Amino acid sequence: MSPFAGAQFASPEVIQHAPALLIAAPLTAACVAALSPSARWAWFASLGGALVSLWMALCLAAEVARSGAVSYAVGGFAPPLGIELRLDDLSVFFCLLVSVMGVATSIASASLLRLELPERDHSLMQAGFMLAFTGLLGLTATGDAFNAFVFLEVSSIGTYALVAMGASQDRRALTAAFQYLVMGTIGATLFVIGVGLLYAVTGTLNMADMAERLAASSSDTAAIAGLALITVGLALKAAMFPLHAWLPGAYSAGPTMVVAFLAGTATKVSVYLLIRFLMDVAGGLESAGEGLLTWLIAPMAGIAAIVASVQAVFQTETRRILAYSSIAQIGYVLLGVTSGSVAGLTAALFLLFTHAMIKTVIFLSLGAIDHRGSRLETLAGAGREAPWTIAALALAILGLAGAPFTAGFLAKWRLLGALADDGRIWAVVAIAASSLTALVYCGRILETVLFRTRRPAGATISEASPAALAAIWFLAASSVWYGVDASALYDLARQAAASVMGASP
Amino acid sequence: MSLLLASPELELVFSALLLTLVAGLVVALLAARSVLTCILLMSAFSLTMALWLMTMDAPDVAFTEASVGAGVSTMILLGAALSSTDVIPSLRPGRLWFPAVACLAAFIGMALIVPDLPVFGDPGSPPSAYVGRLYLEQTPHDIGAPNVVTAVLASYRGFDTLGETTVIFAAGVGVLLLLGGQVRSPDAAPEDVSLRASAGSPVLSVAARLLIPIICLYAFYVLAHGEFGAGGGFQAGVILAAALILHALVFGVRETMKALPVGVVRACAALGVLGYAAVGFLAILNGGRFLDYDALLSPVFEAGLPSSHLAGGHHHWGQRIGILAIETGVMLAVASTMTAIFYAFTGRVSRSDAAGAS
Amino acid sequence: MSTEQLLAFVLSLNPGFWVIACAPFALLAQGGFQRSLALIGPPILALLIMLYPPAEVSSGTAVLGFLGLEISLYRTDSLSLIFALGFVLAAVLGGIYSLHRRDRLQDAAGLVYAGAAIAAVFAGDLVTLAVCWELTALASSLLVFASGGRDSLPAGMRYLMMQILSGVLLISGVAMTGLAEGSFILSEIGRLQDGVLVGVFDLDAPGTLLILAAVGIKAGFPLAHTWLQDAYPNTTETGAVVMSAYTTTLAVYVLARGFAGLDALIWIGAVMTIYPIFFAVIENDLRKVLAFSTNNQIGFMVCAVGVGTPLALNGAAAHAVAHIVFKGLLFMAMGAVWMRTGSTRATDLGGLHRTMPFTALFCLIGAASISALPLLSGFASKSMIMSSVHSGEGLMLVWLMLLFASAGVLEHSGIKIPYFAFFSHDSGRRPEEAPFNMLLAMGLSAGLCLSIGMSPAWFYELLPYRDVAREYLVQDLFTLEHILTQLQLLAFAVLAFLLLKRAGLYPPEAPGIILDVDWVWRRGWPLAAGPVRAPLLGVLRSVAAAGRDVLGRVGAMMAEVFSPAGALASRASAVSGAVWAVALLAIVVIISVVSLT
Amino acid sequence: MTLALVLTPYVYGLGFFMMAAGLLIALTSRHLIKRLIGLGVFQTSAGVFYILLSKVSGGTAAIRLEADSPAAEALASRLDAAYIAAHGVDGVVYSNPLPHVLILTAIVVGAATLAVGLAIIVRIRETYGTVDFEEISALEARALRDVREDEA
Repeated sequence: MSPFAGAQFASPEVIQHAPALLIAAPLTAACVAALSPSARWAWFASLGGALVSLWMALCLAAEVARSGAVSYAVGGFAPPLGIELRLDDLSVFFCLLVSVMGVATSIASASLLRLELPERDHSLMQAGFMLAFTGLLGLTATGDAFNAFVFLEVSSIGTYALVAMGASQDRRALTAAFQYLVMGTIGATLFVIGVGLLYAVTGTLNMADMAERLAASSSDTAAIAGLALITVGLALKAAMFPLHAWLPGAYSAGPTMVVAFLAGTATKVSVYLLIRFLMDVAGGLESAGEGLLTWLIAPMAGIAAIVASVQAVFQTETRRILAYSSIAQIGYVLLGVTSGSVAGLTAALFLLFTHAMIKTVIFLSLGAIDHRGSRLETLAGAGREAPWTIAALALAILGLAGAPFTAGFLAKWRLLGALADDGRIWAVVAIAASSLTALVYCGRILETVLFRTRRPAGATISEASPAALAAIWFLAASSVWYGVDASALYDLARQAAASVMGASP
Repeated sequence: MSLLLASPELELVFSALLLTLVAGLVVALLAARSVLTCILLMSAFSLTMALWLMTMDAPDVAFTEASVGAGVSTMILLGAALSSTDVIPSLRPGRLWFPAVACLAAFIGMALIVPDLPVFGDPGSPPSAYVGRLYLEQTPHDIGAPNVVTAVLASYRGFDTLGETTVIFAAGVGVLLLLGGQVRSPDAAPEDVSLRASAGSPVLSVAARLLIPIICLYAFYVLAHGEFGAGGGFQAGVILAAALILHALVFGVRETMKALPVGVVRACAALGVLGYAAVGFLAILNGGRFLDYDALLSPVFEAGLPSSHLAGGHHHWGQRIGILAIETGVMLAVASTMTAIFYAFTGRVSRSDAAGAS
Repeated sequence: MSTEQLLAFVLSLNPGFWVIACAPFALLAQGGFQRSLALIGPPILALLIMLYPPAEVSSGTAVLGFLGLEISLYRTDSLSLIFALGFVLAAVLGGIYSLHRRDRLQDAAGLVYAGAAIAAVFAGDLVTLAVCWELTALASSLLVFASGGRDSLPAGMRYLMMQILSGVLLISGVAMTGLAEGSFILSEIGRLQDGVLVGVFDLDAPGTLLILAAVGIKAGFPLAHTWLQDAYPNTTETGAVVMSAYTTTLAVYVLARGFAGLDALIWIGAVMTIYPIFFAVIENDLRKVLAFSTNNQIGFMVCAVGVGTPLALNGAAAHAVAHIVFKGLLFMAMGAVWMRTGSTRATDLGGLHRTMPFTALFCLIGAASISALPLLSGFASKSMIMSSVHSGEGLMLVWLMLLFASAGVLEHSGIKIPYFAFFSHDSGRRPEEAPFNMLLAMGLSAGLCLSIGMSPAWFYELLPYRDVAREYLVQDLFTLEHILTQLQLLAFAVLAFLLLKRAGLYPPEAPGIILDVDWVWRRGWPLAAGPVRAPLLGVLRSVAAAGRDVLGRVGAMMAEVFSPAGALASRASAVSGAVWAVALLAIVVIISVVSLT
Repeated sequence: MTLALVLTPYVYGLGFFMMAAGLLIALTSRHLIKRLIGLGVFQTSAGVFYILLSKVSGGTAAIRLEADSPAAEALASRLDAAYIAAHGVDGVVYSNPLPHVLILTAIVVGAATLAVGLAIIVRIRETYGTVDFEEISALEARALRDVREDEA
């Protein structure tokens, strides 16, 4: 039972156009932000764009709960001629994820930007942020394979430059951004070649249409190669081990607001596309989709879970620790995705959402307390100077470690349970090993911020601004809430999982 | 624009030969040891590519490839490559073998699937026989524009094009963020070095004064003509940017920036995308779907307009106005973004030169 | 909520959880009184709670549903009680001992550690057990880290890696066992032996082996023991006291609960009692000697668990508690020495009895206890183990091994520790006597040792099989045979030591060529003849060195691979990230195409 | 059609070759600008693949002609009537326009990537003083080592 069943957030006229407005609103906001004379107006624009998107996402969630998948023919041309925006339970789930993180980042963005960049860059930063936001929302909403490529690039192109803007704090941002650009472009191009191969086989670009036609031509090597290209391309974007090399650099050097938003959304949306293509579009080509999931993604995810966690333990920079932990978490999520059961996919989606919240809180609060030095020691004793922010940070870290009564715990618990039920003991062992290792680095961070006192000279820390605190605490409190009563989020995730698995019986 | 005199099969052979030439240029690129050589090879690659695209019946793409690949890209590459070390040292063989083997294996893997790909030129292949053919059949009824590529680009898949324009805008935002710090106002703009020696030459300046309006006019022609032949907002935008860049080269970036400040350029880029999106919103307000151009004009109003000249006798003023509007938006966004990128690069290059000299 | 309800609620929760819940107060406590209360109050509270278990807890039926599982957070019986008592004692004594330090983080970590250990022995199901098990690992590594020395970070890392490995094995094993059995509740998996739930696990199931491996690491089974010597000497003086009590003892508890009567344990235990002796004798650092001796003592308990008779299990439980007290006492004494002199190397010490008389006295009592001198606690507990092995069928060789090991204990812990630290040749050091709180803790421990040893009756009442214990007390304990055996051993060892000292063959300054090792061997194990001595010593030493070397290398290798500058993260492989994409792609495409055609 | 059968592996092979070669340049060049150029070639090769799918033998550009116009008649004269009837639209055979549209977008994306990439390279050159990949790696490795030595 969806928590949105029976809810109505807008008039039918608005709801009717919600899929388009979901994407067009932040796009408009990006243009307005670029046009606006002052940083403050740009902030208002981005906030407005994010809020409208969230509103539309809520409308769509309610609509999907009421009447099933929503299809919107852009330009009035029915698919396969026109581009279709298609929102089912799965895409609505990701729309909500992206827009919630977008709103939170946007609220905090003004004060974060003030700490890191000169004011003249703020409006363009907001514009770039809104463009990335648009791209990610477009990715979740579109029902057209090539349109997905376009939105992949919309979200990426701006992001490369945004990450490079971290150079004012850390010059490695530039090389990291270049790395990100090269790998991201290779990933996106592999994706588009893969789409081309599927197009060569089916003659259509609409995903639903493609799925039908693929089912008819079940043993076509071109189609399978296309899926392989798409999988590898998206795995690059999702930072799946061993294709993750771009992520630690980008996360550790980029400006905080960018990293907070990326960490919460970008890789997650790539996972969405992976699910969409491998389990939905390739649903008819069962051997191909399942083969890729079982023999490519699952082992890599298992290795990622362990190796990345151990790597995190050995890092000395705060953000790198977190970056490697993200790679490990992607591993958990993919293990859940590959479990092949509704429960496994549900747990994976649930984990994905809670992890997005947790990571966003962590990165936002690190930025908001003006964590200058990248090294963990510079955070020593931050709890005394910024008690409110650090309290939220500590809650989030506990969630990351999987402490009881946090959403992180519940998510991992469900995932382990689902995997055990499917008899995937090796996956259970991998996640358990990784989680225990996670305790080490989470413990180190907690110990440093709460108990250490000696801090290297020159490292200053200040409490976050009220707006940033509001955003941080909203997410932190939700993550605790979902740790106690997860039913709402869990139901959404289960609905989403069931919609995908139902499509490929 | 096919080669009308050749037989269809010879046409295919000819195009395969041209593609061989393109691939040959890639081989040369692999071996090139100097950045300048690489850039020139890239330019030649794009031009040859454009020729090949003509033989593949893709004049619109050829036009774009020529203007973007051979023109704008080469220019910004040259701008960025100036004053960087020219000779490229080669990688240690130890570092080379893994990538080389991986790429070779990928090539082999892809080669293995060729038997399952559609035969070259096959009219019955799934891509050509299904949606592609539908577009050719439906365009006169739905859109009314003779150039089906434009119809698909601007109307059927107008949402893609909105995304594409956004990508360009995003690139502009990114470049301005990264390099824009120094080119805020014309006074702060550095004296550019590129063609300063000839800046006073009367021949050049007279020629430029004559050429620039003509180029602009051509740009608008390309924009308006997109519906009927090769061309469209994107190509027009690049041409318009070329006119501005010519102005900058002849009269100096400083003069150009005075005439067209960075702030204005940035605003125009945003306005271009905004205009595109606005057409979509307008359609919604008129009761249609997002980007549904048919909804732009009320039926009553449209009936009063003269009928479209195309066969079929349908009235498609909504579509035609919509396409023109969004193509204008595209042109605006592309031209301003290209100009902004040019400003950013030239501003930077001369600044770092000055720093290096002092 | 009325007072009765409140009381009922307090009593119905696992006492260990209350200790953990009190840990935050230790973080906040200001001033001496608050600190002592925060440190010593919780274990006392736990003691009170565990003495009055509600009916459904004692019957083991307090089961609740949690996240779709049936778990039992609190279940008590005589086996749990005796171990919990040991942990409570350790917490109280350790708390008093560390009152002079002002390190709230360590206090809190220590409490969590103690609470988790207590909670673990009262856990009624495998999941709760595994969670508490993990908690002890984490809290204890925090203690290692907290000592803040240069070596403590790498040592803590290595320690943590071992603990994590053990945790992973345990959780995997628990998951497999629980899934196979269809329940995680101990009483549903296991069977009762004379009214006590022991030998829970089905030894043919694959999950059981994983659990055994996990416990083996914690108990320091041979080849998995190195973390002990690595970590203990690297903690603070208080940390070592606390740590010596819980981890290995908890492992013994799990062995007793889950694997009683497993024959392999007899031999593992016997080997465990013997091999540390050689290392302990040649070791110079006295705290490391104690760590080795921990291995040895745990060996006795493991052996007894392997025998698995009621008497043997009584012995294992009794020895576990006695060991907590006397090993704690020895670590306390060494900690006091370390705090006052900054060293625990035999070569640096000597003659400290002049200024640290009380410490010396308490240390002697501890040493006598570990040597199982009659009228001291070790005797009361170890005798049961020896008797049970002696009466076991076909265990003669084991009995001899244990006997030999007892002599070894006497040699390295009973004599070497107090002798080199407090007597020996005068090092010229004149450190202050230990602070009052330390003396108090040591005094209490020493008192306990004496009390258990002199009037074992009250202690035997607490053992898992009370009737068997009573019978043993009356019929066997203070028999001539027992006392004579012990005294003979003692006499031999003292004699050997004195002879060697007199002959100048026991030079503390060059501990690498200790001859007594050889001498003891010839007495206890005639096969090891003279000519083999030097090579054997060499082998032993190189094994020790190799062990350290391997650990060091593993650490370095891991750092080389995983650290920020390591192979996985270096720029070269950052590029290969994209190359990997291409390679993966090629492999996948080729495989799928080939397999299809 | 036999000639087309021979040509098919050849043209696709060339396309895939460009793909692999572009990737190789993008992955192994030391000069960052050459890397970007390689990336451009790789992206273009994706376009080549799409365009290869679009070609229809005997077709013309997808700009609609009246069936009785001279250009259409000239085209028709080269083909047999059955072929036109089967594959033509209103009497004229056209190439498939959809890949053209897609590749127009892809070219634009390529240019955008190039612009952002070059902007980053310009900043790298200003910050590090070099655009040689190996030198930059060495610089960063040294910085990392310095940090670790400071600690020790």
